[in-house]
Amino acid sequence: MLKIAKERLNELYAKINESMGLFIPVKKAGEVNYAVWSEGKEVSLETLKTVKSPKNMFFPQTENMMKFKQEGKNIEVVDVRRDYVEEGKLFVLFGVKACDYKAIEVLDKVFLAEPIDTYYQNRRNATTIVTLACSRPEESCFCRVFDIDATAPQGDVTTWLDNEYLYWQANTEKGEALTALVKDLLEEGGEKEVEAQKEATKVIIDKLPFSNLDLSKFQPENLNELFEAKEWEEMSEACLGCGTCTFVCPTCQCFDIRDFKTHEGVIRYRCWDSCMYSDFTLMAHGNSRTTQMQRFRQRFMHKLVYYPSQNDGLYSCVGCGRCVNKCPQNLNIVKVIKTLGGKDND
Amino acid sequence: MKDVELKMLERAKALLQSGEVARVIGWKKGEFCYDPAPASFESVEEMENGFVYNWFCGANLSKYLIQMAKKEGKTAVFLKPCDTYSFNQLVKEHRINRENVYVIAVECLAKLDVEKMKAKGVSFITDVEVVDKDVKVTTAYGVETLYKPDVVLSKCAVCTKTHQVKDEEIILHERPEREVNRFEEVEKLEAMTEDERFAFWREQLSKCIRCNACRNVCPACSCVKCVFDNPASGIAAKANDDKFEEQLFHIIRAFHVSGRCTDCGECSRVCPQNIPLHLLNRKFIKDIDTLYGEYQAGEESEGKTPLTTYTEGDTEPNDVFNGEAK
Amino acid sequence: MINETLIPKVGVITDIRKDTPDVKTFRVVGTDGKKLFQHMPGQCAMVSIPGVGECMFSITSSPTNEEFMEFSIKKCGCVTEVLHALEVGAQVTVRGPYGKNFPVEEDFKGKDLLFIAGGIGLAPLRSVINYVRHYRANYGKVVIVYGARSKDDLVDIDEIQNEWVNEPNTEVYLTIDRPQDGWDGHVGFVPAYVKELGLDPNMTAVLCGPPIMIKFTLQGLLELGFDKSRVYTTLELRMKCGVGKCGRCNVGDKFVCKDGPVFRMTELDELPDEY
Amino acid sequence: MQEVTEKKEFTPTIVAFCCNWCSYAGADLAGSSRLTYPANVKIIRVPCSCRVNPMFVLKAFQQGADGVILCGCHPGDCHYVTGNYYTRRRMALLYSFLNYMGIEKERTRLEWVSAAEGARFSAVMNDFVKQVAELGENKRLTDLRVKEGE
Repeated sequence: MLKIAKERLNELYAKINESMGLFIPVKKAGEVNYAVWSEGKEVSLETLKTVKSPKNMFFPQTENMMKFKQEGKNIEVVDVRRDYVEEGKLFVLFGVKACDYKAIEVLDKVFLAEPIDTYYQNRRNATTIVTLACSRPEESCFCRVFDIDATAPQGDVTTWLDNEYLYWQANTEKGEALTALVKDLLEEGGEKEVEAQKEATKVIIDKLPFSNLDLSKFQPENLNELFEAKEWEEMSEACLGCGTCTFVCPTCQCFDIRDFKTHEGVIRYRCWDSCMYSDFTLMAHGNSRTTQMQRFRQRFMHKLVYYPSQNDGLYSCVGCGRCVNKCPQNLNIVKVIKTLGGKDND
Repeated sequence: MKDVELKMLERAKALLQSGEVARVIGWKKGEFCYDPAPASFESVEEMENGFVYNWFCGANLSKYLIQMAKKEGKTAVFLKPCDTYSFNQLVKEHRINRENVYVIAVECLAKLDVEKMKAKGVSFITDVEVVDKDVKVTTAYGVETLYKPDVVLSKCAVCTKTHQVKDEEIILHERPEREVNRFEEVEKLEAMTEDERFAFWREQLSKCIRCNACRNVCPACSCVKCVFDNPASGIAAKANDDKFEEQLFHIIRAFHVSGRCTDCGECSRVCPQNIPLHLLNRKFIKDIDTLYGEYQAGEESEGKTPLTTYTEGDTEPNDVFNGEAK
Repeated sequence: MINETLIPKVGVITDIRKDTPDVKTFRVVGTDGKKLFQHMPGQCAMVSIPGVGECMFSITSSPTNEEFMEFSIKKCGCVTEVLHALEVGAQVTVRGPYGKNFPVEEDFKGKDLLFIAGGIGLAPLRSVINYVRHYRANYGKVVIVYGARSKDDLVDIDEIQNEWVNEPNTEVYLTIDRPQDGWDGHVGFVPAYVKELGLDPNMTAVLCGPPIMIKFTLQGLLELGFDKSRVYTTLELRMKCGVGKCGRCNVGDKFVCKDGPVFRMTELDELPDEY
Repeated sequence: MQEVTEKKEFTPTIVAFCCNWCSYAGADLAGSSRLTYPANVKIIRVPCSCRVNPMFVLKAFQQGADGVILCGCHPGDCHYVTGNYYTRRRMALLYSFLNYMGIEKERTRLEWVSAAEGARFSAVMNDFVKQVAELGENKRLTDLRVKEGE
């Protein structure tokens, strides 16, 4: 175990930034989101939940995929992908919480499945992930339901933060390499403090109101029964059909592909899309989901039933609680789990 | 607040039982004390099991009436003072048939913003109690007292609204009269230089994730198909690919609701990035007040809005900058 | 860097055939004059006009055609409208092939086959029918039932009347919805016609057409004693990526682009009713 | 010194929305009277100044305009009787609002130009072009993607 005094963290960031791009929770206009670090930015590692999740780093909200140059009838396709590893341009994603780290695993199963999404892969391969253990979980957190240990997240490097130090432990080769880069700033020690923090946090996690949600009902064999449940109507009644839950969600991965005409040609880009939007499934000759209830149902069925049945039971929810905090009308996945999940939820 | 809730519950149950209304739109208990959700209740049992009215019922229920009031039978709705303006405006725009709705005006002594409370450092909230100007928050980490004006929804901070429409009212506590200037923040921005204003909005709007929550919650945004969802408009987009689109979306949206926006403040309440969107709409309101005479959308349920009428002596756009709008 | 499936190839339109008032068949080859890629019957490809949009279409031509690919496209939306305005020589972009094909080399082999199509639903079936014709000895009897609104709406009528009907051990039945001058064939809806024909329920059936036609035809087939496990159809939903990542065509635990568009009726029974 | 030269070389792109009945005719008259106005003014003819949706103004900026001017019949002279009165309210609010967002107020203007005012049309355009040229390129309300590759 290594450690660095809290007041020297800026030196650590600067050192990493010398040779790598650093993405870290930064406060801007009152809100904390992951952003590129530079001297003078207000880093906020203490923030439990960034508004947007770090998925933005691998799967940006908008991303140019290719360009088309058109001359007369001829079309030329220009590949704008970048292989960052080959270019020697590497990144560090710093301060990822256990839930968000698990979410990256969920995204990997989509984007790194054949055929591999190279846009995602290029960023993913070039990035070293430094996770940060939680010490002050709040009432909307329920990562334990998904067997995530918020006190000891995985990642290339795991860190813990208390009032005096940031404790540092490399887990992988990438992590060792990063440790070697900043080793002059790190000193030995911290095992006892980290253990104490883990114990204290676990006590809080035990007390969290959602820590014991029962997911037993969400099994592939119950797919049609859950789909037909009459409760969807009532649960989705207040849904505005906005995309807040999907855009703050660390595992939502639906996207749209669109073209933009420039003075020179066409840019084809992809951007996040939301199954909550009315035009998500709209085709020229009809729409397979015409009501907000159907769209609401799709989102939660996908997270709790469809995705797990495609991925060996892995849920596409990590219990980060962002939707619990951010839904304008206070609808969220917890209410769905409680209503449909299983008998132990009462 | 509990006494008000009980009275509301009693009235709603009576209305349902007598068959006067087929459903009641109100708020339903959430998982915590601070997350009630809008809901409709069709029976006394449903009301007893879930109805709630507390310090966190900030959601404006009037927009739900567009759908609900089309259903069979009369719909009763609880409207806070600010919500009644939206209701009137929707009636004016023929989105709601007034005759199908039974309006119960309920008191509101400002609603709390749990995000503002959390920003003050409280987390793991288990209970909230309000005594006068003290908000006593019980958390798993201890008890803290917050100053109420610091943690009310931004729309409530400058509210002087009164019920504009009601079939009956439930008001047990009178709200103290107060003098506030709701344009204070707008004036602050106006007093800045162009560069400062640009920097301010650039920073705020760069947070926008284009979730459309502001649009979808807005009672004035009642178009069946929004221009931003219409591929034929040439500006349909799902995300802000360029900073221009951040500006475009908010400028167009603010313009589309100008003269119709009642300043209900829902846009700012729902924004996941806490962009002060109400400051966009308030600029229009302030300009309209200054240039064309004071106008409050939603005070009446008929008549014209400032942008659908004119006078021959209106200010010239080029002169607006010569201080006439400020 | 490895290839990215989302980046398309450029295709040149070498021929445009007007099949019906609103259906055109486009012949596409690569800029080098060769076929863009190999595929199997039932598979689809993403065709796009940069600046307008990208759409999934089934590949109408048979894989046995080594020279080009064909797409029969009905004019019904933004992209198809612009496609229909294109002329020979125009370039488009194409990526694929996507999706699961008809099990022509597995379940279909040695079987008697029944193809039932309505309107533009013939597009995906043409590919498999021509594939079966090419390897005729591998399959048993072939019965084709094809219906459209009017005789003008029958896609590929020339190929059907001049080639298909002359195949050995092949029966072709055509029908249109309403009587029309110059039509002396059968008149009536496909589902009713199928029942009238009293088809042999031991055949393996492939259905393609508008959802309402599929629903009633299936009913008819079941009444005749067909087994759902030997009835196939294709689904169509909004798609963007074509490889099961963008989430758009998700129904239940399936993605239509990746796990479909070809489905066995018994598979569809397990899916929630949302397609 | 070098900065000054660079500034002088900048020719702004101006989009002028002109009402069919007055201002467009005014532009015509300016042309036939051999009164010049800069070639970088792109005129878009609209049936009435009232046709100009605020979105058109924003779209013009998006596509690379450095200034947008709207010209219509004098108040009271609208071919459709009242169209320009509505325009006046709309644009007063829009221009004020754009400025509130930090967009330079010199980039937007509204002028009433009748069919007989060819000279005035030319003068207005020359003045507006000069005003925008002094301001420089529009960087605040433009879409960087559009200009890519230029």
